[in-house]
Amino acid sequence: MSFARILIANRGEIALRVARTCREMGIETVAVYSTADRDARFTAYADRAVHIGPPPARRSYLSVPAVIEAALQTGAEAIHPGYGFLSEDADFARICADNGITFIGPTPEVMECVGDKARVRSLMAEAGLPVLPGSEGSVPSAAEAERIGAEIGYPVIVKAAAGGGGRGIEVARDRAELRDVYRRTTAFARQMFGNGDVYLERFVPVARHVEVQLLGDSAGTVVHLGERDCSLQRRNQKLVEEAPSPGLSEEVRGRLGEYAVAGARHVGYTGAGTMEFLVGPGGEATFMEINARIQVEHPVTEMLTGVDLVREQIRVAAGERLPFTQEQVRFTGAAIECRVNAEDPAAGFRPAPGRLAVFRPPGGPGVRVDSGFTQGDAIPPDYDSMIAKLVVWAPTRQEAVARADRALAEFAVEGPGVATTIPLLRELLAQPRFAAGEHSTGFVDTFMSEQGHIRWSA
Amino acid sequence: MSFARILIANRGEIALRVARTCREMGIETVAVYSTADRDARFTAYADRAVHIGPPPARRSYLSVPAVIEAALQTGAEAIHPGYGFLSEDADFARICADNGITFIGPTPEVMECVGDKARVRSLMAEAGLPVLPGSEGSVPSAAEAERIGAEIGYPVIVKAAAGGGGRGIEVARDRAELRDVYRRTTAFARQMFGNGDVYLERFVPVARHVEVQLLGDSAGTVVHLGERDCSLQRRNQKLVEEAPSPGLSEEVRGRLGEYAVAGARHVGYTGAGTMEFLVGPGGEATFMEINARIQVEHPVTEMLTGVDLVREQIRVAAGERLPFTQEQVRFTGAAIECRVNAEDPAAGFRPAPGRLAVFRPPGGPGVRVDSGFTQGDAIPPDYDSMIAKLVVWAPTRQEAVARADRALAEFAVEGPGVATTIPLLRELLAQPRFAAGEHSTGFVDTFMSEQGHIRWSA
Amino acid sequence: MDERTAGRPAPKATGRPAPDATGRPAPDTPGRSAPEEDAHAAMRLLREEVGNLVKTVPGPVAAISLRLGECALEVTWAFPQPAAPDLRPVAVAAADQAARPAETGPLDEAREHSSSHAVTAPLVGTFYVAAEPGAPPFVQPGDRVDAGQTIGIVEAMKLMNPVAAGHAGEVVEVVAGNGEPVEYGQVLVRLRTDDA
Amino acid sequence: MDERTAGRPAPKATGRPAPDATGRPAPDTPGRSAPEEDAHAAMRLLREEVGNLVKTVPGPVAAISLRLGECALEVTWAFPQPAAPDLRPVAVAAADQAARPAETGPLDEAREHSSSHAVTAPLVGTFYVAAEPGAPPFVQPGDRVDAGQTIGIVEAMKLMNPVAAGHAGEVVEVVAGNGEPVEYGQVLVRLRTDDA
Repeated sequence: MSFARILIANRGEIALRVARTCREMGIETVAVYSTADRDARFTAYADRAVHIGPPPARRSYLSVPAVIEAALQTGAEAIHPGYGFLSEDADFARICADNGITFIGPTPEVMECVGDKARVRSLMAEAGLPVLPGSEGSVPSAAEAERIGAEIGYPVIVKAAAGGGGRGIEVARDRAELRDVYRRTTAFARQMFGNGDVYLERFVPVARHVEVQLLGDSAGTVVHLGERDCSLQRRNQKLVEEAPSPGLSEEVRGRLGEYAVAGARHVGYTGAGTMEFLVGPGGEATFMEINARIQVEHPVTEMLTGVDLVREQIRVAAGERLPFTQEQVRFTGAAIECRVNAEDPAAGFRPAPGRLAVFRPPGGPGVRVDSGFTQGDAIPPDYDSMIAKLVVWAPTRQEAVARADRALAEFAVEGPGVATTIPLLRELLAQPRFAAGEHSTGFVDTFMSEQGHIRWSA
Repeated sequence: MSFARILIANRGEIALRVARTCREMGIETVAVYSTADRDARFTAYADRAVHIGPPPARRSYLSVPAVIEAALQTGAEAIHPGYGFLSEDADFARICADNGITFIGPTPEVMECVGDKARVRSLMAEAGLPVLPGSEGSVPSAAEAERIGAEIGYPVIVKAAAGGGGRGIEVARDRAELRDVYRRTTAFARQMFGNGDVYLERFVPVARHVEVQLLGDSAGTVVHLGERDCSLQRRNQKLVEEAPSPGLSEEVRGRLGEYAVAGARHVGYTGAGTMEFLVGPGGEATFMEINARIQVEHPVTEMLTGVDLVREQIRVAAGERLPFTQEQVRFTGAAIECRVNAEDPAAGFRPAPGRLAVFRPPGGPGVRVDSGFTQGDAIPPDYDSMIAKLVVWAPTRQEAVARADRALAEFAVEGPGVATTIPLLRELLAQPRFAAGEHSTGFVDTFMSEQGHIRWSA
Repeated sequence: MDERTAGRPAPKATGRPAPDATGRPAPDTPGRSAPEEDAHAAMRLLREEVGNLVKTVPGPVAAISLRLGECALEVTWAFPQPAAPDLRPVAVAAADQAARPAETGPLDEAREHSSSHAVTAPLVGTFYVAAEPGAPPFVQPGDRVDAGQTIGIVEAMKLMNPVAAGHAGEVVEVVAGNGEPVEYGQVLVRLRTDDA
Repeated sequence: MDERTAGRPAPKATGRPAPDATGRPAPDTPGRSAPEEDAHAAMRLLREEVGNLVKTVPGPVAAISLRLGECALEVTWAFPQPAAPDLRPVAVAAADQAARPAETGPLDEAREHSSSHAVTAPLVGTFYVAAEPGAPPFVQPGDRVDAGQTIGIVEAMKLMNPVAAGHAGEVVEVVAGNGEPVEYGQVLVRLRTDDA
């Protein structure tokens, strides 16, 4: 059994990327779009497009009734949520089921338990994964937080249980700071996620952010497709992701894969997902969180393994078995993704949208570009500022870095008011610390403060 | 030893493609351009650009003094000739050497002997490669041709010794036809190649065009990088190339590789080259010719093996050894190249150049585009009509075909007077015969005559 | 090629940042905006300027964007001939577009009936002309309606959402059929407004 | 980005380093909103400038964006504007480029000296002002030359190629230096033609 028609409940590059695989599978696509995306590429690309609301996401891409109605009107059998928006909303997944629509993702139950970052921590500990010393579940009060802080030792990191993607996270170096941090994060979480729960962990100052790609089918088979290193980030926002993770011993690499599969099996994970780890200088790995969605950086794994992750998401959601075993997964060469954002690093990364008078993505050997834009488009100010993902592959990491720089140099983005992160990305790739693969998650922020922002005018 | 600066004696997509690899290797590039290419992408892309002549190729890209002077002026240590133009001109290679410039290709001696299609036939027979019954070397007279025709049996094919790339070739079904064909081909060859020599072979009506990619270094190591199937051609002009060749037994595939390596060793081949074979329905293979240059379709092999052929050409020319053995060459999945030409299939494939008001190449997973053009460019009428090479990779041939069709559908090329082969390519990929991989070199011509051209208006 | 390429001005206009735009639609901060009079004059000047440009500049224009101090204006034509420009002050466009039915509806609709008022669907769902099967329709052509009067219902996920007329006037046409699926912004009923 | 866009018309027009290319307000603009009169004048100036640019910029223009203090203006054409008549309309005319010396020289050269005749290099090589070292130069500023008279030599691969003046006239300037490498079409000598 497969699907004849899929509705894509997302926008921009990921909506286009999902539609591309659907076309290759012979599946009809339905796009939903807000007024701001009336002329967007993904809207034009789909076989059908439904206008579901005004620019604000809460009235369009986050509106459950609008999306469900669009699916029912168009006779879509399944909904692909992409990333962000409704992709990790267990209630939405339930409502899909209630309306006889297949949600392309894990079961609502699994989404719920991995969505609670505090709870999943304990679950993974059960499954034998190493977790950092911290609170059991969420922390009800500042006083309780201080008690735990004293117990596990400072610095501690306070995280929103409903957070993720680096939002709702703050570090407290001592008891005094913890009080304020607790107040801020709970308030932020209540406002952002409608849930003020936070939990505590010991903070690891120097570590790499390494995540493992997972695929599970309804027959209980779970395989991992290797790791991605996302240590090049600014204020917890990923700028560059790569695979394999540089400077990871085969032994640690193997262990991460085993952890990921064990953890996923423990919660009965199906579909595509990611398990995040922190890896210290000595290779000591601790579990961070599970992301129950396709990731922005999934193409890195696709270029390394040749597996089309969206295709597998769809096949698994249709009840099919995974077409390969763990042993059959091949990892070849090195892949690097650079996120090109319409932001002005010279102005504190303020979003700098505008009309793309010139938009000429790079080409040639080993280059893949995923973008929701084309020359002449206007970047709507209503949504995130990522305008393209540039992904390169090469036989070795060194060649991949050279190729990424070559491709970034080729990438022509011009227009009144438009500034991009391309110059910054090139500068970062050129840093000896990155070339040596010795950078940790703090690298970019340190680098930026040393350099000063002024140099980054596009 | 490697090169600090390379001059690229070519234009369009291949000039850009070579420059891309040079950049990744940290090698400066010098472009040479005719007045028609003043605003071309490859001209802007190079570190330096020298205006070498007016639009007609004989006064610019084919002008040996102009190219050599440009190299001397700019201090280029080596010249990459790309394909066509001076790429197979042994005299040019000699003049490069006389001026202390490294010609990136085989030695002049090897170029000379493989350039004589009649002579190389005998050489390969010596090396133990199967050749079709035919003339020993070239045929001096029509009478001699008729004698040989009677001997090897009709139909026979008459080929220009200095020809190649499907030009200067004609079939004679009987003695009467042979007389005219002999006259026409000799006249054509004299005019086109300045050399009227022709040779005879028995004509194989139903066969596949399969070529093997070769790499040789100056230490005598020769490896093959597998085959490309170029059977989808119109009047001997390739439209689609793919690897691996469908419906080729592992046994035949292995034998072709061995033949190619043996033949290359026999003539002391260095650099990148291609050995062409005809493969009959029963898998019987016969040697056709050797192309002593990088091929238009080389990206097919690059996507299948991950090897950057231009990089290896440059390394070998710099005297380095091949970095891998035959055993280390990996073949993964399936790759297909579609040549997008600015031609109007509805008007007998008349070149239909013009301004590219819209030029939006496809993107996303498994798609590579090599093009010398960008939106807003004008296609000069002075050169060939290929505007882009679309190359896709997928785990299986079936998925690769679906991906190629998806990407072709995405490929937006519009402009006053502009017509492309995209609609025809999509139709050809959709043919059951092609899907089954049962097509031979005659397939497209038969298909076109059955369909009539009228349907092909872009 | 497959990609549909129907050009419509609305989204283009929203994409245009004010000179000091943060990227998000600029809220009306009294501190920043110039006095009413100047702004009005400036906007008129820009509007006239569009006319002048189209006349003086050679060739078919696709888009024009003007800025004068605080006032920014952009026109993008749906088709590459200088048609009657549909002017739109930019900074505020994105913010209150949803509140302006005639704008969120398909452009040609909005153009054709510049004098009329189109009541559009506030969400995706199924349109009903009456409160329940068999009941008389809320409105019929020729009926007079007051501002805020219900002209129909859009059902979304079992929820009945009454749709109200934005202005008082006379019902010219009930565009959407009973039980018909409608998209956001789709025209349901067209009125001739009293002040027209 | 690294690609030199100098030769490429469209980006040239849009990418022109007008202060608004960065999207930030122009520096040192007194008061935020200018009086109507000034604004009106500024706008008219910008509008005229668009016309001038389209005529003078080489190749077809896709978009032009201008800013003058508070006033900013951007025009995007539906189709690239054909270049002004005196400049090469790309592909088709490319064939007879070589025949038009002023054309084959760098465009700015060509424009500056529209009335003069530029003798350009017929091929890539090394330029010599005299037949041999120490010999008197073929021509010097102020000399009169007849059409067909040798004005210099371009050596390419040991071959001496005499370069002849296309018109009779007076030598204004010997642009290329003795022993200097020259490209095809590079201006060697500039003449004031008799018929000028």
